[in-house]
Amino acid sequence: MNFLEIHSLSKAFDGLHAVENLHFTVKKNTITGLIGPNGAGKTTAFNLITHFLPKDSGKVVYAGENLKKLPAYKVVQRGMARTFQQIRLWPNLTVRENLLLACSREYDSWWKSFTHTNEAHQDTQIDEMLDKVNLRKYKNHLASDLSYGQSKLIEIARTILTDAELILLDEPASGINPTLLRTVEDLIFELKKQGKTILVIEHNMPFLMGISDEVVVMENGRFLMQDKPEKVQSDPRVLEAYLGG
Amino acid sequence: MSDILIQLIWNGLVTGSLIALVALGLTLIYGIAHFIQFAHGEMVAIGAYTFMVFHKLSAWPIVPAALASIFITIVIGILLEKLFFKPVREHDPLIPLVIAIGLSIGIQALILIIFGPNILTISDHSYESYSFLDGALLATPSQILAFVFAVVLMIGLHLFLKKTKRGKAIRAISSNRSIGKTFGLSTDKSMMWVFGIGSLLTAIAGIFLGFEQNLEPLMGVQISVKAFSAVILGAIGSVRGAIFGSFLIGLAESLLVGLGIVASGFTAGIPFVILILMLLIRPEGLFGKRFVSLRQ
Amino acid sequence: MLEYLLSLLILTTIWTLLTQSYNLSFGLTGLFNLGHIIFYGIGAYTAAILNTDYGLQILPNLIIAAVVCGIVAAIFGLLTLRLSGHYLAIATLGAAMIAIVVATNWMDLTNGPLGIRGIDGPILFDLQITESWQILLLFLVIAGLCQWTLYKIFHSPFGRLQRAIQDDEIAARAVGKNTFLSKTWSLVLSSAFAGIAGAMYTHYRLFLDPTIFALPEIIFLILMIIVGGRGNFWGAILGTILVVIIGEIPRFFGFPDSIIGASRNILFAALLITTMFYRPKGLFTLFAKKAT
Amino acid sequence: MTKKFIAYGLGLCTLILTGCQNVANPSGNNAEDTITIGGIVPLTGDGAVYGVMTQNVANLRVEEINESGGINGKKLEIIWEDGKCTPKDASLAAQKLVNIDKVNIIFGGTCSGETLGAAPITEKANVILFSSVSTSPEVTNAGDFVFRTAPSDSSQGKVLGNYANKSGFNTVALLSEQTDYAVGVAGAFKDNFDGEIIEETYLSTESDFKTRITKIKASDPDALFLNPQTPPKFEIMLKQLQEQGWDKPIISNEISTGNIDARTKYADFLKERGLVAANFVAPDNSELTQFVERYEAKFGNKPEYINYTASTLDGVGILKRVLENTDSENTEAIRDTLYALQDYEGVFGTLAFDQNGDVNITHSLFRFNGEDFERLEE
Repeated sequence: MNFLEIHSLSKAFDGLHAVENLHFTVKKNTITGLIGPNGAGKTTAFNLITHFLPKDSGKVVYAGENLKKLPAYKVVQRGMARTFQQIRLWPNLTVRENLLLACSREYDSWWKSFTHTNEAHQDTQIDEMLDKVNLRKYKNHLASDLSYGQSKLIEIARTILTDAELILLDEPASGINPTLLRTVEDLIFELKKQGKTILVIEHNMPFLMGISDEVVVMENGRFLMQDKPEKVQSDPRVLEAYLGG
Repeated sequence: MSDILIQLIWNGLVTGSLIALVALGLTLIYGIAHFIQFAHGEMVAIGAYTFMVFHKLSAWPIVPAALASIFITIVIGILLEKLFFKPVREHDPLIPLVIAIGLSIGIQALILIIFGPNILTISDHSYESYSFLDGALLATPSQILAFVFAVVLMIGLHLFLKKTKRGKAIRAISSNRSIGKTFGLSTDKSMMWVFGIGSLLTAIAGIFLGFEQNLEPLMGVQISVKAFSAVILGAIGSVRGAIFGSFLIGLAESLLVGLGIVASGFTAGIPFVILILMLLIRPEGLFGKRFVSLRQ
Repeated sequence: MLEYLLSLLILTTIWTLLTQSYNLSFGLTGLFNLGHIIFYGIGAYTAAILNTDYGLQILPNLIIAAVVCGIVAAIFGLLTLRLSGHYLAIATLGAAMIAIVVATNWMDLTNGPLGIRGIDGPILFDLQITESWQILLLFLVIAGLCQWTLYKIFHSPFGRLQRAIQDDEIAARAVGKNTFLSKTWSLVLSSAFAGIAGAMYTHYRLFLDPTIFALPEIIFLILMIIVGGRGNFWGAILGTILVVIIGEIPRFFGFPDSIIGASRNILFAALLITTMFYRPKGLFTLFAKKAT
Repeated sequence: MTKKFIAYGLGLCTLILTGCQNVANPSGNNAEDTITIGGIVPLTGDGAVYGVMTQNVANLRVEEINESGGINGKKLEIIWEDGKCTPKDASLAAQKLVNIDKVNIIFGGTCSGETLGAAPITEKANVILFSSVSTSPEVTNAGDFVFRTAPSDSSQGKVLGNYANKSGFNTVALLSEQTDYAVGVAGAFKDNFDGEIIEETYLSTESDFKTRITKIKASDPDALFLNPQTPPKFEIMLKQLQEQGWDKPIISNEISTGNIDARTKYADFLKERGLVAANFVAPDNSELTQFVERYEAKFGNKPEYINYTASTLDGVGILKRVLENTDSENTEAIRDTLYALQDYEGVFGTLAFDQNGDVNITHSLFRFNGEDFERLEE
């Protein structure tokens, strides 16, 4: 059964089509890559799917439910969370607070400010996650103290901690050194083991082809093909799309 | 009622011209420096008072007095930018905005101490107004000049921004400061030009306002608050928007009150009721493109 | 002299509460709302009208003022919270201007420029409190309770969410937070406390007119929060006290009456500019409790 | 945090305890041979020039009364308190005089804010509040025990309203500032003028009347009533009226009678429009001029406001007359005698109080002749 179905999705900015009747599917508990040359509309597609950007037309069906005009925060609450191309952590909050905001929800209303807030459970969750990405010692540092690579890991960790079923990663591997890359890979595989579904935008071809069960290719905002990694790598149209570009 | 329509439209055009002269400076400064220059309105008072000092106290004829006061206001405008806004140019826009608020109350206080609290007249003799269309329209020389100057300056500014090298540089830096840098366009020079032009326009507005309503330390506040809403009404950063917003407010005030649609006690609220209503319909202003919240 | 000091302390107690309420929506959530003074004025007028027309005393008036301001803020939020940055600042400044015009013209509600007189002083369970030091004590208790509540809100998960919204609202949505509702609550709460401060002012000053909405009050409020430090709980209180003291200095230097107001504004202008240049986070950063 | 909260709680309890104790202890009452009354005037702050003069006039008059036998042989004495020209300080002063000095009559507030601040306290204690300077229309219904010998500001509106009726104006346009003083005057004008009124108002922060003048011209009234709060606004009005070619008669409140340069700059404009203004002026009679000489002898300078000197003299005179034939402890009796007062001959002529405690002194009318204001005989 398809966990995510995209039907004729399109979006234009002052007449210029960033995404034009895009369609593809993501099967449950798989890792699906999304590739295409620069300007192919990958990030715009992400923004449209997660409703951070209102779509002109098209349908997004997530876990069998047509999302229609659901606000972005509700889409996340339904279980579809995403990271951003430029990292969006809260610089003036500590790493712990950045992660707590993802996994603790029951105390968000102001009247809960007067009851005793017991976030011990969330703290253990955060410690486990920080151990996985071995950034435990930065727990009480401000997010602004982290390096680029560390920030990327924390943003991925934060997205995972929202307990989402479908996780969309926007270039998780770009600009980080090989050791951290290994950590990202482990994280992704562990998510898959836990039954989650992952959709990844990535330019690092070896990395992407290595982890993806299927790959979707986009060109100039349109769907080019969707197939197994081997098929995609050997297909002349993909090469030409990248070269012709 | 209709026979006073012409006079009401004229009143609206005159008020609109004065607001536009302030709003143009505001929107240019916002375009390049990304904050609302709250102290910009005080330039009106500086222009008016310096003109009074030259024209009335030291009896210079009007034109030299005007040129001198405009020159001084431009110098003050550029100095303000150098001293107070240049150091915080890269900071979060809230910082220069709060500094501008501080400057505005500081300048008002200085004027109050130097010239005293009561109202001064800008020149001794009062000018008779000319009558046009056999009495249907009465306009004083200063009102006519104010309208003509405003139109001429608007066209001039438009040409300056479109045609001259400096104008293009300002537009480039306004759209994206890093692009400006890569092409070696000095932000400093452009800032100087923008604050200079802004001060020139407001000095002229100040002189004409002085002829309209005499001089008081807070004379800049009322008109700059209207200019703020005109700038946002049009769409922040757009010259066309600022002009349209200014005349919309000027005409709305005179027509709504003049034709009895709105009680005259509510005049001061009209610009803001229009602004808030419009923001409900088009949150990005009449001429603004619907910017995507994600692109910040 | 004692009488003057006591009245200054009473007013400072009211202003610290007003600054702290502004600290929630502007300091914590980052809503640059130049119209916060509207709720101070609405709270003041609510208490004045309830007292003179219906004979209600200070305690019920405080609560009703808070509720009325909360409701008005909720509506106000619906209109303005979609705006951000300078659009929000100018729209809210405009709302304050409209408030002045409405308060001046709506004769049968606010008695317009004649203002409302003959308001009762603080009366607790029909015990009239007239001595200044007693009023100060009562106001310290009321303001203390409000500050305690605000302290709890500042240092709660709700407070943490507000700081996140200020840093990056998109990211807050990306972790599933309803930022629009949260910002509205922040505005409603900060307006309710501003309303309480306004009601306290009414029951102390015993006279009220539309100038309570005027521009100088708006700038005074911004000065206190900037000096105190946006988002800094103790800073907001200390900042208010410092600004009040600085504001009173010209009075003792024997300046002639006409330029007391002007010299006070010059001091405020200098303070505002230097703070922004050298201490954008406020003069009391060492009091800013490290993040929880 | 909770420790702080307990500390506040304790503070509240002590507050309640001391609160009751304070009211309970009375101070000594009047000695047998003097009648003591209270007095509230601004001795500091911006109202001081009025307050000190009123105090001097009252003290001098009381001195003269005591020298010529006092009241039925008893000395009259006034305990003065500083009202600081604000409602709050005047209410504190009234609290002290009523609760501690146990006076039955308070002479004063000078600033209207003082009288309005003290009134709630004196009304609750049925104490007579007798002002000789407060002119705000709000004092009219400040209370049953509140009287004054200075005319209400709004009486300007009454006088000008009658003048407008007598001059045969059918419609009068009104350009009025939105402040308590101006709204008071405008209100009285509307109550007294029988014809139609076109009212245009503006906020004190506004200076652009062009559109309002255009609208007034279009409705073609018979006259224009200028009702500003301050002389500068009056001057801007004249400038913009001249620019829009206003050619109908102009009437105005007392602001235009001050020595302001607008009068010289627009002299002929105002002369041709036959400016008529209302003003509260003291009558020129011998009793007043002799008192002024005695005042100058004692204090070294003439009283600053001759009109308020006259109203204060009449105030003390009326109090003397009433105290001579009513028991000074019985405030209800004093109140009724004041309301019933018919034949008191004061500096301003025969005086009487209306049902609100306002005196029948009114403003007089003056026409501008190009240099100065000449009094208009009714």
